[in-house]
Amino acid sequence: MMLAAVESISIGESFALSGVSIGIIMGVLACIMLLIYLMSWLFRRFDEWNAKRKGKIPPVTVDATAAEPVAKAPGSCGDLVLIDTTEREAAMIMAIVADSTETPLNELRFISIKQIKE
Amino acid sequence: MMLAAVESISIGESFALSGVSIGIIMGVLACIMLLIYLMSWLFRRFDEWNAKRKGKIPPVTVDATAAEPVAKAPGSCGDLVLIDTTEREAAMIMAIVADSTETPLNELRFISIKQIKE
Amino acid sequence: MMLAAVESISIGESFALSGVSIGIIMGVLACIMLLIYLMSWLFRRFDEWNAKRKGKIPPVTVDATAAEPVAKAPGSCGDLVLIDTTEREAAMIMAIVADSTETPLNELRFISIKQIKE
Amino acid sequence: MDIGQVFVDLAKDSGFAGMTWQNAVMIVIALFFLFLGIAKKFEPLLLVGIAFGMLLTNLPLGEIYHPEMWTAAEGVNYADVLQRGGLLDVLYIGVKTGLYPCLIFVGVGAMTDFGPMIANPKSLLLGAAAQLGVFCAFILAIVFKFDPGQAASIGIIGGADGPTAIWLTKSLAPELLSAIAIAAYSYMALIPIIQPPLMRLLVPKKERMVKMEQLREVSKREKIIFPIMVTVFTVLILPSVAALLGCLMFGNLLKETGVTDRLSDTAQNALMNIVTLFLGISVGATAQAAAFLNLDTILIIILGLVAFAFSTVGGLLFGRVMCWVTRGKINPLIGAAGVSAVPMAARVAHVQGLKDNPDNYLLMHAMGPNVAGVIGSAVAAGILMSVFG
Amino acid sequence: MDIGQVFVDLAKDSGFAGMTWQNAVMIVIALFFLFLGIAKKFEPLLLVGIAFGMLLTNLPLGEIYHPEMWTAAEGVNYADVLQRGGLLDVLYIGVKTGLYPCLIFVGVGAMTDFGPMIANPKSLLLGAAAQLGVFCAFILAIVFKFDPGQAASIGIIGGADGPTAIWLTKSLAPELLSAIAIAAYSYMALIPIIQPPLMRLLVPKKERMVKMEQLREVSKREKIIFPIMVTVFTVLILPSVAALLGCLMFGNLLKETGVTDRLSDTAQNALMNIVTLFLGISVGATAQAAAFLNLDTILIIILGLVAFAFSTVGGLLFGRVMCWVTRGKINPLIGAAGVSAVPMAARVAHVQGLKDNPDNYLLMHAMGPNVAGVIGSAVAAGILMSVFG
Amino acid sequence: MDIGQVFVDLAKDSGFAGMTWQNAVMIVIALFFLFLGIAKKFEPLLLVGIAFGMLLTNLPLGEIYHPEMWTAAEGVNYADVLQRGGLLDVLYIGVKTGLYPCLIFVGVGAMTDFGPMIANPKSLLLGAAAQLGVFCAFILAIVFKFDPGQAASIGIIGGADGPTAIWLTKSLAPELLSAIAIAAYSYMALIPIIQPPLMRLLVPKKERMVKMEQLREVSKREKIIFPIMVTVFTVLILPSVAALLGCLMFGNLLKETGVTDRLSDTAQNALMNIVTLFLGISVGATAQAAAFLNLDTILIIILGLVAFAFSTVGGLLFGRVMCWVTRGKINPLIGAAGVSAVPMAARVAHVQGLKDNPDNYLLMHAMGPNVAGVIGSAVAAGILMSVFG
Ligand code: NA
Ligand code: NA
Ligand code: NA
Repeated sequence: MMLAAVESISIGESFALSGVSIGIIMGVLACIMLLIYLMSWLFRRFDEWNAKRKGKIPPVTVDATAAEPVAKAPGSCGDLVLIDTTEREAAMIMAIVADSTETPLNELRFISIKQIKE
Repeated sequence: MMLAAVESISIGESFALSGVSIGIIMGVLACIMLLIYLMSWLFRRFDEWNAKRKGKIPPVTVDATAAEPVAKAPGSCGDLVLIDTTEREAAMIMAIVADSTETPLNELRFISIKQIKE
Repeated sequence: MMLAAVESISIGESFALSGVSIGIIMGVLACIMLLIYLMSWLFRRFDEWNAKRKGKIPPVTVDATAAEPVAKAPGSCGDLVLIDTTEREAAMIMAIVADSTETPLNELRFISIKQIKE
Repeated sequence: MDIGQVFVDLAKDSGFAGMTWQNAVMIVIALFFLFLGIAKKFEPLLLVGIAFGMLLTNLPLGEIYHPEMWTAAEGVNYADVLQRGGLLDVLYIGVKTGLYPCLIFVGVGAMTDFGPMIANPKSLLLGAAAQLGVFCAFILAIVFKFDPGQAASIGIIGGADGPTAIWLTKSLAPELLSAIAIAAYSYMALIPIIQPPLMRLLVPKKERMVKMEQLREVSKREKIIFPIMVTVFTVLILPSVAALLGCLMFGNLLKETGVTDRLSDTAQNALMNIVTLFLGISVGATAQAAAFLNLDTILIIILGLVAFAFSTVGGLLFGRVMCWVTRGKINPLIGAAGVSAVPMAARVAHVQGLKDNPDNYLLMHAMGPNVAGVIGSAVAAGILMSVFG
Repeated sequence: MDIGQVFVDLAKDSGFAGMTWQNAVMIVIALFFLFLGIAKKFEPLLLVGIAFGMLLTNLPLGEIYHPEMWTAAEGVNYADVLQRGGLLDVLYIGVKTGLYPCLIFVGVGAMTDFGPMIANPKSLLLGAAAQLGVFCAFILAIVFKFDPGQAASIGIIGGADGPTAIWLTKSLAPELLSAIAIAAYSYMALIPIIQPPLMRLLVPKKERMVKMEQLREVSKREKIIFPIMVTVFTVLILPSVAALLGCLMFGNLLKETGVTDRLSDTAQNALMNIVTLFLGISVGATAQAAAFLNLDTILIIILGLVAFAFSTVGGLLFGRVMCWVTRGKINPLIGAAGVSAVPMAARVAHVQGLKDNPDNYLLMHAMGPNVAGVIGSAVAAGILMSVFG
Repeated sequence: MDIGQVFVDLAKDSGFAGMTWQNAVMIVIALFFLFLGIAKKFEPLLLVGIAFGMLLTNLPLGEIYHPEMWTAAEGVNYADVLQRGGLLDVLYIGVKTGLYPCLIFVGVGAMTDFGPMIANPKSLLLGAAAQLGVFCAFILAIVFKFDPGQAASIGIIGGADGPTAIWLTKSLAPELLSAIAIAAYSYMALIPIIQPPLMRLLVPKKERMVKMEQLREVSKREKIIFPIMVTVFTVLILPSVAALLGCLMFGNLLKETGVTDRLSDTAQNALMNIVTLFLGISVGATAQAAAFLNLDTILIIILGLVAFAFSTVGGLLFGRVMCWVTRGKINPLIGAAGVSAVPMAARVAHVQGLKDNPDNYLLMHAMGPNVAGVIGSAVAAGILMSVFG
């Protein structure tokens, strides 16, 4: 608590403090921006270097990336892959799942619907 | 704490207190009863007045009422509306949902099962 | 806290204490072992006595046992009983349920899938 | 360090050394309640927890609950509870501060449909009449020389409402908490045995056969306004019910708004289960031999039965009055459901009605007094709290 | 015992006796917020709880919340809170210790996808610019003679982030907590009304029609490293944000690892709902007439609107600057999403964009500034906390 | 107010100013554990939380955890913790009072099937023998001049049971809590690397190929009575295990009754996840440089490995004894599962058995000693607690 004892500050001071604060916020977020650019750049270089070293297509590098689903932003509607299933069955399945989870259909994301072969 | 200091009360007093208390309980709940009657009456009048003013069937008035499902008392078994679905499919769907939610079938309530058109 | 005041113990004492402790642990767990044997034996005798008394196959004795499912160790794969359902439908149902509960199929246990008769 | 001494100390510190016959008896009693909860399905969600807490607390020297921390005349020293308390002392904080019963009431509210009561507001009178047993047991407890706070707590068993009983007792007679909680939950499970004979005794067959007319539909707006209205009105009249009734109605409001389903769902499930777990085991912890093994407990068991019986009687007789006043439009059996014990008591009334008249479906009609009984008991508890609390 | 006296006492203790016109007004206000929450769907998960807490706390003599326990100059006496506190005092412990807002931020983190922001890091600048309103409102509040801590708390309404606002206010200006929380949540609900006119006023149609290029895909490893990196860097610069930003990023990490789904799921659901329930009702409890019914509250409502408006303005104008710098690669509308209020503000930007250019899908582009705004507000709160806290 | 001064103050208060090389090293260590948890999947549910807590606590001046509050000679001042404590201090209350490990054990109990152990009670002896490492490490720790409480806490790492280790350590050696918790969880994740070489070294191939006969079915009533029986008997002998073992068995009882599924489900899911979240991050918070960056930690890491190895050895050798006594009816490999680390160790024994004899399915047989090991470790912790606690 820097200003604990300060009972009040003048309007001028409040302007100054606001300016400083906005500057700090802009600065901090700009630094995060740069860090992200740096991170992405490093990963790209690392992948390229990796690809060159192995002389083939860049493989996934970190273990955790293995099961990486295609990164989708929230709200985007995942593509539905139908594997050996008619659209009618898929629709029915979606209706069922929506019903059973009490979720409106448009809030559900299906990655794929696949018929299990006997 | 009205009677904090009271170490004990006589039997007569306990009778009196009980009588008073039952009276209060009966009074409070009777008042709630009257409030409910009043509320229902007001709503009925409001709907009638509304209907008259608009010269048509009373529409739903409060926003919240929009999606109002038919009010059902607990335990009542919702009617199942089948839309473009055979009973056999519906039964199967119910079995699936019951299974997937680990709920005995008789504890599930289905409002409607509808086939999504392709 | 027996040894609260003890700032340190000698290595010899630590050996002795360890020996005593392992002995106690072995003793306690051995006693639990015996208790389990005793419990199982008692139940067996009780069932036999019960069967003899009634002159028929030992019925379930405790109320709680009534709904006793076959005791399965964890990880064992429950047998799937199909009642009036084709395997194809069952497979589809399992796929749906797995999808709707976001559980890999091999982590699901189905007890039975039954077609509800119209 | 003398290893021989460690052995001696471990032996001295073992529970066998600290064992008294009272502990042994309490353990047997705990096992009996486990049996009731598990094999006989007596309100198992709470009784299993209570019985297990009872078991743990009566195994000597476990030090997981310290009754002396909670009964000091100068109040509870919470810093001490957190520093030296055992596991069940820490969990008991939620009982002593009233948190658990109130949170359970949020969940109960979220599970309760007041629709049948709003459709037939006269139900409320039956819910009030079925508090008779509370005061019969209270008077009898005074006769048996219980002090007033204890008598009130014993009486509230007749409310047939576990959280309400715990909420009142933890303030007025904490030393009786386990006995009263056990009596309340056990008798709630025994409703199907206690009520039918009284029904047949007090209500003539002709009245038991009365068919009631279909309830009207209740609109969503009525259901939303109801909990708000009841809270405002009742707390204004009787401020001491604010916590309990406020929570019940808050839960109900979350259920009915239609826009807070997430919260209503959690209140009914995750939150309620967590609190039930904590409540059961910590209430059971209070059942140490010194507090439980005495004549009082037996009296409480007896008076609890009296309370349940007279609440049923109150509901039935007032049902008959209403039957007479309405010229046979109300089946007195639904009055018995006014004891609350939702939805068991309503089902008992329904089943009895069905026996007397095979096409008489009283369930929905009995749900009205049933949920009214919850409000009635909360009001009764509020009065007793404000008089003796 | 004198029964007549009991009657008199009950009457004296009834809420009607303790009723003042201020209570009555507060009850009406609480009902109004219930209406906003339920019928108008203004952030109902919190507003319904806040309004119900407000209702309970203003029904006289309920004694479920004691403001004097929380405002003593020598600090809070928690032993006393536990001993004599009402239900809402006990629940309020989680507000006062900062537990609830932080736990909610764990859940928010677990629900947030920083992907669109990582794909377009320039979003962060928009998220920073949209803190303008925080400081405009702060300066205005100083002009209106609020003391600095109060002014800072009023300003943070412009962060459009409920938990952040509560976290800052419970420390700097607890006496204004309910007014600020209500303003923050209400205006968040009003974003679709507040923002579009400003968008049309400040951004020429040509710029509103700008189509942005498809975002690149963000790899899982970037999403995993992001929360760790941001935590380390930001807390090093500004230690006071550790709790709030740490929790947000912890939740996000749990979501992204792919091996802690259980925890992420609970953080988003059971835990978040429980905390939301407790937070709402206990924040509402602070809204007693003495603290709420005064000119300050009206000023807060006005200044809150100013804060929201100027945050939007800041985001839009900086968006125009970026549009100009990037030669039309950035649609300024997404700047308005920098106020946070996830995902409402992003949707508002999307809808406005769609109106101006029917095949312009800004949603994903607006999500970047939108989630950046959460970080921006947390940083703003951290600065204000370290200056005035 | 001097704005220049504010700048200077913010800079002085920034974490960079407070940074020491120790903090930097700790941050790197935290990142390393995050890597282990996320990329290497080392018990991520706890290790990710611990590592993140470690990160937050070592970013200077964040003030979210105050070690000095927890180590005062005169005990913890909880009023002070609530008033001045940071977020992780507040969450740490649940560690210090033993609440979290006990609640996790309720969940563990609800997830554990003691069936295989009841079917083959000899498993219990293997579960006892596999505590050997606890005492080997204890003796070694005494040799390395740790004080007795610390040595006991280091030893318990060999129990391969996180909650048990945390429960003992928070009482006997809180200053080592983070190192011990990390060692325990990390080595649990390393079981598939630690155990197989010892198996091949100590058990001749012939014995590794032994096929065991099918386990009998265990009835529901046995499964219900088992947790009650074990609680009564064990707590009577060793009262200090009441909390830990009581909770384990309570959870198991909830699972087995068949009438408390709601509670069992919540104990395994919502409750367990919430507590795991809180436990991880608050245990991690104790890992501040002063407490962690010293020779002791390295010794703990080494002794922990010794403990795991010797527990495995104890189980395997006793397995060979039993193999010999039963004339080849018991495969010694299942002895290694006696270390607990459920169900990882059982799976490791199964896989090794399968390698030596492709149609040898040891999984169910290994589950017996595996779950017995949990009881064994709890008993070991109880003894150490009653001797040094
Ligand atoms: Na009742
Ligand atoms: Na913001
Ligand atoms: Na073990």
